[in-house]
Amino acid sequence: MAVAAAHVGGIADHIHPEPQGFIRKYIFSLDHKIIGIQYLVTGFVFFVLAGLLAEIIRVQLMHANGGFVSADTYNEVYSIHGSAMVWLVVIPLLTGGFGNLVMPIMIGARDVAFPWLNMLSFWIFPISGLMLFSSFLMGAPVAGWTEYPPMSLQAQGFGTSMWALAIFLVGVSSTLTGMNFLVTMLKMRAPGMTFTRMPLFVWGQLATAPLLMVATTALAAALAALFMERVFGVPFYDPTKGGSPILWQHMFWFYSHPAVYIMILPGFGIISEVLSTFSRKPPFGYRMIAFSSMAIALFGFMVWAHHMFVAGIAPFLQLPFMVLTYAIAVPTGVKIFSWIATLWGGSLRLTTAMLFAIGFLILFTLGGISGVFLAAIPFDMHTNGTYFVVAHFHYVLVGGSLMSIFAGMYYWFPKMAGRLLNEALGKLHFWLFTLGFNGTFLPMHWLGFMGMPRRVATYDPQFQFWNQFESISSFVMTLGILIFFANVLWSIKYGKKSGPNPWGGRTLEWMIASPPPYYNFKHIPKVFARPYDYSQPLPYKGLEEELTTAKPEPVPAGAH
Amino acid sequence: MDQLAHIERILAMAGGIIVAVVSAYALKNDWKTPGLDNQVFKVMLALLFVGAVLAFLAGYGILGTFPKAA
Amino acid sequence: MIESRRPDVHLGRGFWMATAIYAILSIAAIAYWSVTPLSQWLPAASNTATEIDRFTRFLLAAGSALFIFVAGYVIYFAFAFRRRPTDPPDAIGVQVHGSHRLEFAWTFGAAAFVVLLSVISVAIWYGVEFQSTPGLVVEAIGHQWYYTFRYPGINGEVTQEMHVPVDTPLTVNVTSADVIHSFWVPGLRIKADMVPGLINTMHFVATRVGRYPIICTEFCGTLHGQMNKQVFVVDSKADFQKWYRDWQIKNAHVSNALPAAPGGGASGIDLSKGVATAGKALFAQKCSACHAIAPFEHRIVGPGLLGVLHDPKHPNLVNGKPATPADVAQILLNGYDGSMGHMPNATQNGLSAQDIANLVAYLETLK
Amino acid sequence: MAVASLAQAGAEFAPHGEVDQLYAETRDLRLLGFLMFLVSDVVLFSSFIFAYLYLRNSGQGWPPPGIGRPDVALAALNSAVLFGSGATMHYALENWKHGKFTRYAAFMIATIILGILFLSGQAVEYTKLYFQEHVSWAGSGIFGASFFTLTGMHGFHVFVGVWYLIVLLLQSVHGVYSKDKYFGLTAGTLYWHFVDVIWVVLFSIFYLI
Repeated sequence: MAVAAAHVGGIADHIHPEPQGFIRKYIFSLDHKIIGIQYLVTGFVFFVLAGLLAEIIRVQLMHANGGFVSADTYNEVYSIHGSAMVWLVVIPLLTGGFGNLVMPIMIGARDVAFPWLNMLSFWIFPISGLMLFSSFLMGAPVAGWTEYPPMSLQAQGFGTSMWALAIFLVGVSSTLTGMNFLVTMLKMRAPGMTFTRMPLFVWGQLATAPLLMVATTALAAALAALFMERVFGVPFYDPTKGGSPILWQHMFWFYSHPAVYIMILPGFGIISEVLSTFSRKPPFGYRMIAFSSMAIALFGFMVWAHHMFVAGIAPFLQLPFMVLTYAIAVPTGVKIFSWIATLWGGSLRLTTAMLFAIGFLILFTLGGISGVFLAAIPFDMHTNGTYFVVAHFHYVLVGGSLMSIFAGMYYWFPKMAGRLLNEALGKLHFWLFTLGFNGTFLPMHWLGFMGMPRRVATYDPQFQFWNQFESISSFVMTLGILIFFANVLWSIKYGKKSGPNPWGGRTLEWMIASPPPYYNFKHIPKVFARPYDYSQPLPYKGLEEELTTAKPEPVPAGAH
Repeated sequence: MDQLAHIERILAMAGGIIVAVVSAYALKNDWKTPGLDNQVFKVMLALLFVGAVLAFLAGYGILGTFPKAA
Repeated sequence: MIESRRPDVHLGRGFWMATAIYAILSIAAIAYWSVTPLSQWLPAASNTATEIDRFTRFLLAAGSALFIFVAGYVIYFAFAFRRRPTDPPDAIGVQVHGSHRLEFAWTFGAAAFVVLLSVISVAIWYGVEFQSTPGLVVEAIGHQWYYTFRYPGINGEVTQEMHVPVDTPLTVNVTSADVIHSFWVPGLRIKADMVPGLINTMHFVATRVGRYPIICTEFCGTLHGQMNKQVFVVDSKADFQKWYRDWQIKNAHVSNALPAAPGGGASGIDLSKGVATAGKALFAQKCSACHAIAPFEHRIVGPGLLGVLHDPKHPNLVNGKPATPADVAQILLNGYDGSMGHMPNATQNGLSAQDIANLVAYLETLK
Repeated sequence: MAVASLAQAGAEFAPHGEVDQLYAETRDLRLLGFLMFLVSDVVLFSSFIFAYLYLRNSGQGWPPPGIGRPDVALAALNSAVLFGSGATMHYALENWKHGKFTRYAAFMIATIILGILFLSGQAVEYTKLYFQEHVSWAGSGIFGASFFTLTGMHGFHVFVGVWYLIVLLLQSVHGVYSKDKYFGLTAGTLYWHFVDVIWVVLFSIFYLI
């Protein structure tokens, strides 16, 4: 109890001595900024691994009858690629990574509500990641990241069970993060930081946290059942024992559809921040942007069965799912329009972060449109399970989430390293990545429409030309990403010193030194307006001493 | 076996009544208490009451079907 | 106080020019999609296909128009409002926080479009989903990694190609013998997942004679990628009759091997091997709890089974199928659920393929 | 001795100052956090309940052939026991709030005993099912799967809860909590009520419908 009390200093404005020693400072740290960096580093390590798997896939598809790896290996490769990218890269980077790094500072808190829990949920994450990749050693899962039974029951070896364990664990980690963030954002905002004064990135996290908490737990149940069935033979999904394969699809998608919003809502937040900062304009229609995030999060729970239109659910059950899915296009469209209007009349600094944000607007719109296509049952009847679907979700996840992750990296790197990422390399990264990405995934739209199914190690020779085109483009994309990593590694040491506020941002994280001190704030600031009005002075009080050498307040008596 | 089932059912009914009364009484006492935790407690007590009633009805034999023996 | 750019909120000439250009481009795109048949890239050989193509072209038209405007404005704004080197270093944008009129307009516009889209897609969906007349009923069964087909009046299973007559209402029931497969004929825009223990149904009319590959789109194991070799052949009515007769002759002596039970519990039942005496014993032990050896009307749980295969008053079984040994075996295998109640399937009753054959043989002796 | 320990716990508590402002804020956070934990636990149960209902309605009839209905008499009694423990738990906390330590301890112990009774009742039911009706977790189709998984999960929660309450009792005896600082007890009560309420649902869906 005393421990917990000691570490929720955020609202009870008091300070503890900074931990000394490498281990306590950087390994088992309780500091949300360090934990955020830990998430980012780990996430990008897994990103490299999963990216290599992606390149194996593309090399295999250079030729219509494959030949680079065996069909079984290929199935393992894309299954782990999908699982890792979703659960070990995008979700941790956007929530655990950027959420931890800046969200508490943005609401004027000294840390998240439960730092110990935060540390725990981080340390679960790399362990589950290692478990997932270790499944290669024991016959990795082959049925894709969705692992539909009976296929996943048929799979030999312990690999699939290990997959279930790993995803279960990473789910626990997300759930804990979700609770932690939700409590933090509800209870630990600085005085005057009302909900409608919160930065839009915080709104993104606020919409995401409940999804992390609720949806992920539902997935945990499905995974537990799969594990029990595989290991103890308890029948849930096996039709020969009275189970139902469709049951898994319901339980899985009840999580995994909200999961796609977990993977994009924080990204929306990043884009809102970046666009506003670099066009020196308030986000157009702050309220609409904020509330549409909540609307999307809410609708996200009511549309899962649109993944199952051809799986055999009753026709009149399909209708509401189709219409509700269309309905999600409204808040999403509102966001896009608001962002475009934010650009209008701005004074745009076309930095790398801004380029990624602008690229996001275009690519994510394309992904959104193809999403509406797939939501339409008649169109889905034809393209379900084809490369059209692959194209769609890569436009949303790479063109959407990953673009926003890169934007966030270029934008907030000063808050990690105190230095800027190199802009020239950054622009090169942007152009190579964007060109390569479109070359890789645009042709998949018509490939899918013309009859190329997904998850195939060999395919009809008539599609070979476009597949080779895609593979070569994917190498360009990879080159861009390698340049990004080179840029990061170089800039950590030799990058230009950023100073506290290199971009002229107005949210709280830019008001303190970069990298921020252990306590974020010497005094918790008072907030009396939204941060975004660039023609007005900053709406904060009590930050005068932040960039001076003044010592923070002592620990009040009896805090321990 | 049959005897045992009867005893069980009688005890269930008794317990059901007691718990129902007690939880209703507790709910009445706490009705005005403020605070998040107390609000939750009230909901829980209400559900507890429902559960007790169910237990009683089940014991009485109105709800639930018994093996043919009983 | 930061020096602010003069907030000129009126839209400049450049904006209207850009808008005009995008409008023209969108109209061009819409025009293009409304006159371009998708069948030039992928044959449209069924009534479903023409419907879905019409819908797809609508989606493509609307989608391209929307995309042209979004991408166009993004690029135009990014170019037009970039900070010029001549601007002061702390130049800021026009400080507009929003416009209720505009926000309402596009929210409402988006909502209106969604309503329109819903109406259109429901209409198309209804036409595709509910094509009433059953017509020719064919059954397709997915296996790792091939398809087999069952036709009324052809013993056993048809392998290799699936033939159907042109311009004839078709009902295709699909299921699976092992894992989830999918039955996709791109040329006809028809698809249904083949789920073990579940039967999915497609209604359509094939409209163009030709050969169209059948492709599996649900991952089903090692050779999933190879599960695109079999062909869906649309024949002229005459050719179909010929093909049909050939198979009838070819399979005349094939015992009516049944589709596997859900998950392949008991497949390949050979009714010719049934032993009536063994069936009698088995009946007393497994069936007599629910079925009497008495006329149909004498029910315990299920109907009485005296003369189940020779009862002129009841030519059909409880599942509506004609009372043939094969269909009785079918019920024994897959169980029954319906107006007459519930009968567990062979797996739940612990009936082997041979048991079923024996029981059928016994039931045939009841006159 | 117990009373003395409470008195000394009360003595530790100073009416005003940093600590208590800090405690109040801390308590808010932890209360909210604990409720979030319960919420996600509810979701976990609901997902399995959804699975059970889905399988139950997948058209094989219920209970599946060869399996009799579970014994409602014993279950009803068992439920009455568990709900009773909920009531006693409630009064345990009430008495603590009013500083009546001895009554608090009595109700606590009653709760723990009732919890153990419930567990033994469930053990009896399991053995009956297994040895008399030959219903097992993996061997009896979807009935065994859903029944034993859900009731087992709940039983596990009760088991944990019993230990949780024992720890809380010992803590309170050693004066960890004072008349005004007893969040641990609040959390324990919340958890225990949660276990009861889940059982209300499980009881109705397994035995009554």
